[in-house]
Amino acid sequence: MESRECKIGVYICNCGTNIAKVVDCEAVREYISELPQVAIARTYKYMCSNPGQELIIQDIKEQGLDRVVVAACSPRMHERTFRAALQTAGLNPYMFEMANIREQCSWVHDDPQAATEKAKALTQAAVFRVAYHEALEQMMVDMCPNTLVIGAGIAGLTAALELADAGQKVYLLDKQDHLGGNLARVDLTAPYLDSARDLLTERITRVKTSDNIELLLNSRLQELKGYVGNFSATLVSVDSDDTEENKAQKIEVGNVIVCTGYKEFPAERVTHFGYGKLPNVITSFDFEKMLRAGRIECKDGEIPNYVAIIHCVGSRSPEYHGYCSRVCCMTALKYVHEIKSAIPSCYVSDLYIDMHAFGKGHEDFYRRTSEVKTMFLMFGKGDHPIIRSAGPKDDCQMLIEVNEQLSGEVIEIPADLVILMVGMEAREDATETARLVNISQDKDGWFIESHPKLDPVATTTDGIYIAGTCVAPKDIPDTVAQARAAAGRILAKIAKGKIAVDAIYAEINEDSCSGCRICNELCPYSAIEFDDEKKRSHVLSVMCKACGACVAACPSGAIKGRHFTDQQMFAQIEGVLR
Amino acid sequence: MSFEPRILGILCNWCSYAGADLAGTSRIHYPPNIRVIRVMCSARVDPTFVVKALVSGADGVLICGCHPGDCHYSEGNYKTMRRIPLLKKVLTDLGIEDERVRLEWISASEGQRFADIVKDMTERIRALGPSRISAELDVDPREK
Amino acid sequence: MAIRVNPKIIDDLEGYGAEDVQLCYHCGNCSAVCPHADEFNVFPRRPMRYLQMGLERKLETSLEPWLCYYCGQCSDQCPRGAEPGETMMSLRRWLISRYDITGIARLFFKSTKVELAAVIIVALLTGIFFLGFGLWQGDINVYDGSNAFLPSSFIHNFDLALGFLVALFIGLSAFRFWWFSMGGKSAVPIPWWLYIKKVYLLPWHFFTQKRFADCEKETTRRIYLPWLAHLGLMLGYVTMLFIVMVFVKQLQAGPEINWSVHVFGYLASLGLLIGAVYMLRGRLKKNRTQYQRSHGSDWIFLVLLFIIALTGVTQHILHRSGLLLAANIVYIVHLMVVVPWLLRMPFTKWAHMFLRPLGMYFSAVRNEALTRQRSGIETTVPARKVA
Amino acid sequence: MRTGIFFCQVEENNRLNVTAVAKYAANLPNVETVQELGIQPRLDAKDLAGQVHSGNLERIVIAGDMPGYFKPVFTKAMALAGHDPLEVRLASFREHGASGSTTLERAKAIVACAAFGVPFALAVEPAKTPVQPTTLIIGAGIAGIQAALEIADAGKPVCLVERCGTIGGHMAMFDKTFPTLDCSACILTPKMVSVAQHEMIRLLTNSQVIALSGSPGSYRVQIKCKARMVDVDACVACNICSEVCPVEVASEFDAGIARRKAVYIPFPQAVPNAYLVDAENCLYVQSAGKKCGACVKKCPKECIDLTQKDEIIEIEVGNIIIATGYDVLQAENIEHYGYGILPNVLTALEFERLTNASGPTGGKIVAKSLKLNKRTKLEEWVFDANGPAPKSIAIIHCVGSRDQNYNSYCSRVCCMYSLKFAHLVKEKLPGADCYEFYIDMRAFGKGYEEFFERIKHEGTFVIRGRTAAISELNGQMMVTGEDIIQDKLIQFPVDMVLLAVGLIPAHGTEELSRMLGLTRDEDGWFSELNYNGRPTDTEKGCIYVAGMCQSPKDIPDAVAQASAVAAGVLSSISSGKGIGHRGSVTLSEIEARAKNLQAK
Repeated sequence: MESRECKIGVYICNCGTNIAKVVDCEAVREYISELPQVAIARTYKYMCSNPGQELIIQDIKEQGLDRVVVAACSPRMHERTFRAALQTAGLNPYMFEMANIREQCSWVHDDPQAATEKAKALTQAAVFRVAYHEALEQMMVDMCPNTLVIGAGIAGLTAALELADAGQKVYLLDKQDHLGGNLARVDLTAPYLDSARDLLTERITRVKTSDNIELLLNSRLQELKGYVGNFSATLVSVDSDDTEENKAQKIEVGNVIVCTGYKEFPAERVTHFGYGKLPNVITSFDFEKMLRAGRIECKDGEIPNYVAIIHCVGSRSPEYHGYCSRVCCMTALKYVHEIKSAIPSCYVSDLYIDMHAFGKGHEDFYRRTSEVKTMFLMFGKGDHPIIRSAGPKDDCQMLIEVNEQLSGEVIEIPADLVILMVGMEAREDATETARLVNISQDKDGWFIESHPKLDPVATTTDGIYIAGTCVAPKDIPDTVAQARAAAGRILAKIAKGKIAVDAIYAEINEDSCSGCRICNELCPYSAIEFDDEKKRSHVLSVMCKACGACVAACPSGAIKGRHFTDQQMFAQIEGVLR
Repeated sequence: MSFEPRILGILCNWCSYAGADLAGTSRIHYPPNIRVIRVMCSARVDPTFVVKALVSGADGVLICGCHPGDCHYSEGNYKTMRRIPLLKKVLTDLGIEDERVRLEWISASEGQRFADIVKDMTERIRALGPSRISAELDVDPREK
Repeated sequence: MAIRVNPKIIDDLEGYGAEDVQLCYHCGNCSAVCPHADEFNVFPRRPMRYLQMGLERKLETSLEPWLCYYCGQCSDQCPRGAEPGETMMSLRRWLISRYDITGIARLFFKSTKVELAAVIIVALLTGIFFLGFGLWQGDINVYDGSNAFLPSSFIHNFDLALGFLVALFIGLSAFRFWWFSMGGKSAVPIPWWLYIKKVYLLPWHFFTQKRFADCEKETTRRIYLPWLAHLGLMLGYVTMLFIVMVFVKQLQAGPEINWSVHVFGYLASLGLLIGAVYMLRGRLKKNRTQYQRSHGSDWIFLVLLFIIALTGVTQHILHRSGLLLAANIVYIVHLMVVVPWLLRMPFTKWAHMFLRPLGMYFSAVRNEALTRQRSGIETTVPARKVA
Repeated sequence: MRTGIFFCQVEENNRLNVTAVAKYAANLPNVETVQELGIQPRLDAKDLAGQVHSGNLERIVIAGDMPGYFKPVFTKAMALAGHDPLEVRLASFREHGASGSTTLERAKAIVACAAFGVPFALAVEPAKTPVQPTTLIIGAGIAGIQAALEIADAGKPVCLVERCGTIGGHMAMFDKTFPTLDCSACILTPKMVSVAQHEMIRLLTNSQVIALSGSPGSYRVQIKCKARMVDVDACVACNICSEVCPVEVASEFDAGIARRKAVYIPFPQAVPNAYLVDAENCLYVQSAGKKCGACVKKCPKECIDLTQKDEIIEIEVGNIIIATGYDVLQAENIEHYGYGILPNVLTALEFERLTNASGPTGGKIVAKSLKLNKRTKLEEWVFDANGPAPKSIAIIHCVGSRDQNYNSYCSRVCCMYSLKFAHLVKEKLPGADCYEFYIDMRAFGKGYEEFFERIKHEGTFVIRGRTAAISELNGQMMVTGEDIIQDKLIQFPVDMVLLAVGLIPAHGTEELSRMLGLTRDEDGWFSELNYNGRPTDTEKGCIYVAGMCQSPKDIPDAVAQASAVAAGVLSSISSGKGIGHRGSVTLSEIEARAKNLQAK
């Protein structure tokens, strides 16, 4: 391998005796100091200590070192420390490499000779590698502080208010002509039976009176271009088609929060419930309407004596949706109370699979429901109750047959009114939304978060956030928390003003690129764009996370992974094996 | 002197390298035959790295990434999962024993597992003898 | 064929004391802690389930309530306060009224006031009758022998007549009990000889109440007191009933003490008094799980029993002390309590004395029939059942 | 609008004088009738409709702790009377926090707002106050870490206070996380390292908040930094001190199933990555310097100082985030499961450490075996990596949860972590039988139901029915329970029992709530300002709650809450204005604002 002109300083840490007990540090120093580019090699008791760092800084300044290697502990522990030292000395922090001779050498081997040999190899690899290091600079990209919030349900309203209260401009977009989304169809909330209307009215009033929020009702996103901090969104009226350019409105935003919510499962898909055929089989949303109107009654105006509530309609089922819709159990229990309040003499039966009363106050609410003598009946997953009309002799309109699990009996339940607890499913336009903002969907159509645990509101596309029931079914508190979380992420970015682009990312050499587009599909962050005119791909460095998948895959070797270049890797391999 | 194989370990930064570090902090001993380099993701492992290693005198190459589903970059390790077997196929055709290149998943809490794998691989390669490539190319770091 | 649920039953049972059964969410803890639940009789959860769903037929045919002595472990550990023990108690009350053909039991259980009124009316009628009869045919200052105020031969015949009436209704209830649980449409065919094979269990359970003692088996502290008190009360009662029915003449003769009869009388009185006091005290202090809630019928039962024992003993002492006028007056009071007590026997809690051993006997018969039916069939439970 | 106000209660509330509120309500403008209907009134829609009709009521206000319970009957009455059924307003004392010293005034304000038809939250907005830039975060579990990083990444200073010697909380103890089964350490430790290295985060481990004064936006906080006795910056975590330390105590990090020394590091990846001295168990400290001191002599960096004293520091902060997390219920309280008596009955956390690759057995699932303790000369039940592998394992759900004898609430995560345990057992011991005893399988989150299905396919037996008892018969553990679906009583031998113990608020929660003037719910968790609308805010201005300390929740929900709280903090800092105490708004202010809003 050709040698490069450089002056490398190598520092071998004894780490007290942690390294020195097994590794002969002096021997390593001697061996390394003979390498051609090494200008200076020292050992020291504790490199990470202040005197240790001072030693490096001094050498850089006095000896004119242009690259530094420290052989010590794991880079996961102190790489940052030493990079900072280089910076203090006026050297680019990336002109540094660490050799891990503690965690992966002295602590795991007991043969001093073999450990010393290995330490030599590891340090040599770092020396070889660092010779090819380049000075890298962190880029700062301007960021537009405005935010586009798509969907004006409880999540969208909350996120918009959070941002607006912090003094930031928000565009709140919704396809409907009013604010509130699905929650506007609900009367009371479980488990405390608070008023959903009060909750919404408060937010809507504040949104409407906020100077920072621009409402875009009856509108939809037509196109989103750009990248984090610099998106350009085209909005059109819902009833216009794509050709009507004149009605389009263009806005500049730095970030986008998608909170498009859910739609209810269409109950008519489950044929054995007879929804749409039997007049008194209704969905939970039909029932909410009755509640708001103060008329819980059958189609013929009769007050029902028997009401049956069936859980998991469309949810937890192999035929429809495998997942749990999370809120229906509590909503069903809420209905029990509401029915008992309006019609105290009514007998309510509740057919469930597992009672999901998991949140704060939920179990207590479930118990209260038992206290009012609800007949809870458990059926098996995949074993649906069947509804049929009752005969003339029966004192009820319908009969529900179900294989009841807790008694082990096949039973018949009288019902005048049947409420189907329809689950949540992804909106039909979710695929379109996902495509527009460049995020992905899981097999059920929900948007995929950047990390299901530690990053539940970000997506793999920087600048695009998701919140609420478009991610997965959830209740109001969880939705509100997510919406605020998404707003918080954006506020953090706005506070900084600029977006720092990590110095380590992939670059495509346009001259070598053949335009095969293999890399385009490979990138999990959609950071690689294809230029149709030039027939070449290029990396949006802002979005690149430097995993290097594209670098390894490029058949023409046109992609360079900064700080992990082929040259650097080869040098390191050579060094470590020599 | 008995044959001491040289094994190159290429470990992803987020799980496997942390796992190897954990073996260190837990003082779990394993043979010194492995030398580790770090990549951000196992998907960065270009087949030429492996070839380069074999040519440079490695008797075996161990590639480690996060367990499937755990990838820091969502699905980088799935790419590795597809890529390495293909490479191995080519290498086998070239007469390089299958066991010399190995792909393993090691999480940040599996220090013991890392040590076990290194032990096992060292033994296997020792039994296999020196790599033909390095023998034919006659590279030996000890004699410079 | 699907069974129709009846949401109204749970309301009905509330009158019998099953006030919290709707709280059960079926964790199965109660059945698992119950020392008497076995392979064939999984309770209290299952009967509670039938009750929640209003499966009347299932409840009528079930023997489980009779296997329970209400030790209270299930209620103590119930995570939701659904009171399985109390529910079983209420089911027994309900079953008694179901077995009873007259409908009186139902009236009594549903309303303590009605029962109390009935008791008072019968007591007054009894008092008037015996006072009139005594004054008409004897001397209120004479206790025994000829010219006695209440001649023992008359009392004897009266007792026998009363006994016959009671036995008739009890027998009817017992038959209906059998018909519901074992005969009729019962799904388990039972060979006749099994009834004979197991018949020894009837006296066994009746006289020992061994299973009550078993209730305490699995608790850390073995306390047999409730069982002893219950047994004492029951044995005292039965002995007394027997003496009164057969040896009333000897009992009433005096003034010297006829040890061969009286010693049993004394022991029985002691058993009655101690048992009644123990239970009354328990119910007042609510010192055990099973005494937490007392139904009206429980109070009437214990209070009347206590008065009977007390008046019986007082009357005896007065007689032996030669205070014959007082003895006769107390005798009337005694009879005023005894007659309604006996008459209401088949329609109240009292019936459990016969029905419980009967239930245990039936259960043993049915279990054996089921075992024979099932033998050779592998169970499909994941877990291995340990005998 | 002609308004009728009806007071109805679901349960008795002795703290509030309803009559006084009713008297006040009667004097509100347009109020036609005020009625106190008492507790659980029997309401008939037709009667009420008659009242609506006769009073020609255009609006009804139902006031009470949970007025929603009565709303449908009033709505029906309005509909029957031919009036607008939407004009039934709720004045919920519980929802809007009428408790504590301001109960009466608050209740009046709530009723007034409802009578005016204005959402209470709109009328009650407290005055904004200037905000100090620093944020105090109490508790450095995943919620605290997430909030700290988010605020610090925005360039705002954070002071992160943690009671233990390391950050990471419970999540650091876990092996895998459900339902994705990704390794907990892999995703958490990078965040922990970021915290340690972040220039905007001041990390105070081994520390506790002891006093608070000041007002929203400018709180003065006293923090007691317990003597660590090891110089954090100098320590290189070489373990030499620990090797010579003669004291052995149960390791908190290993949930007590392994032992640690008195000078120790909680776990290898601890942050800060430095040792600390447990003063309560250190011989030197306890003997006032007369005994031991071996570690001081041995430390090659001379960074141990056993004479170091606790220190109290005072800082000024603008916002406070509480993320104190949870503890697990003491399983020995539940007698019939034999925990503490039978050696192989383990709590969930213990199993979590047992199965963890960095745990005492290196992740091997073994049953405890009898070993001679050389020091005490007594035989002890310990985990030994070469111990016997259990052949059958029972996992019992809802231990101490959903049970009025212990915690009546659901702990929310147990079902899922129990399923995860079943998976780990099946993965590590393919031949072992695994039984899940559950009541309701609460697999409600994204991917959870699918995970449940997967566990069933892996061959784990799921049994609906709670185990009632664990007993020992001739040295063999037996579980007894009812299999409800199969209608069987079951009793069978097992080698190991895992108790999915419920969660309780972290110890010290009560103290902290008193110090900060926050209310807690009846189960002891911190109360949020509004269940639906403000799940992470509190009554106190600029004080927030995040994660488990508010109620049990899983990692994604805790993280979302932490980020939400960060949003509130950042919003207040960037606008320079924080929200004041809600309790500081007076009744007349609320009335005036409600009137004003109504006019609009």
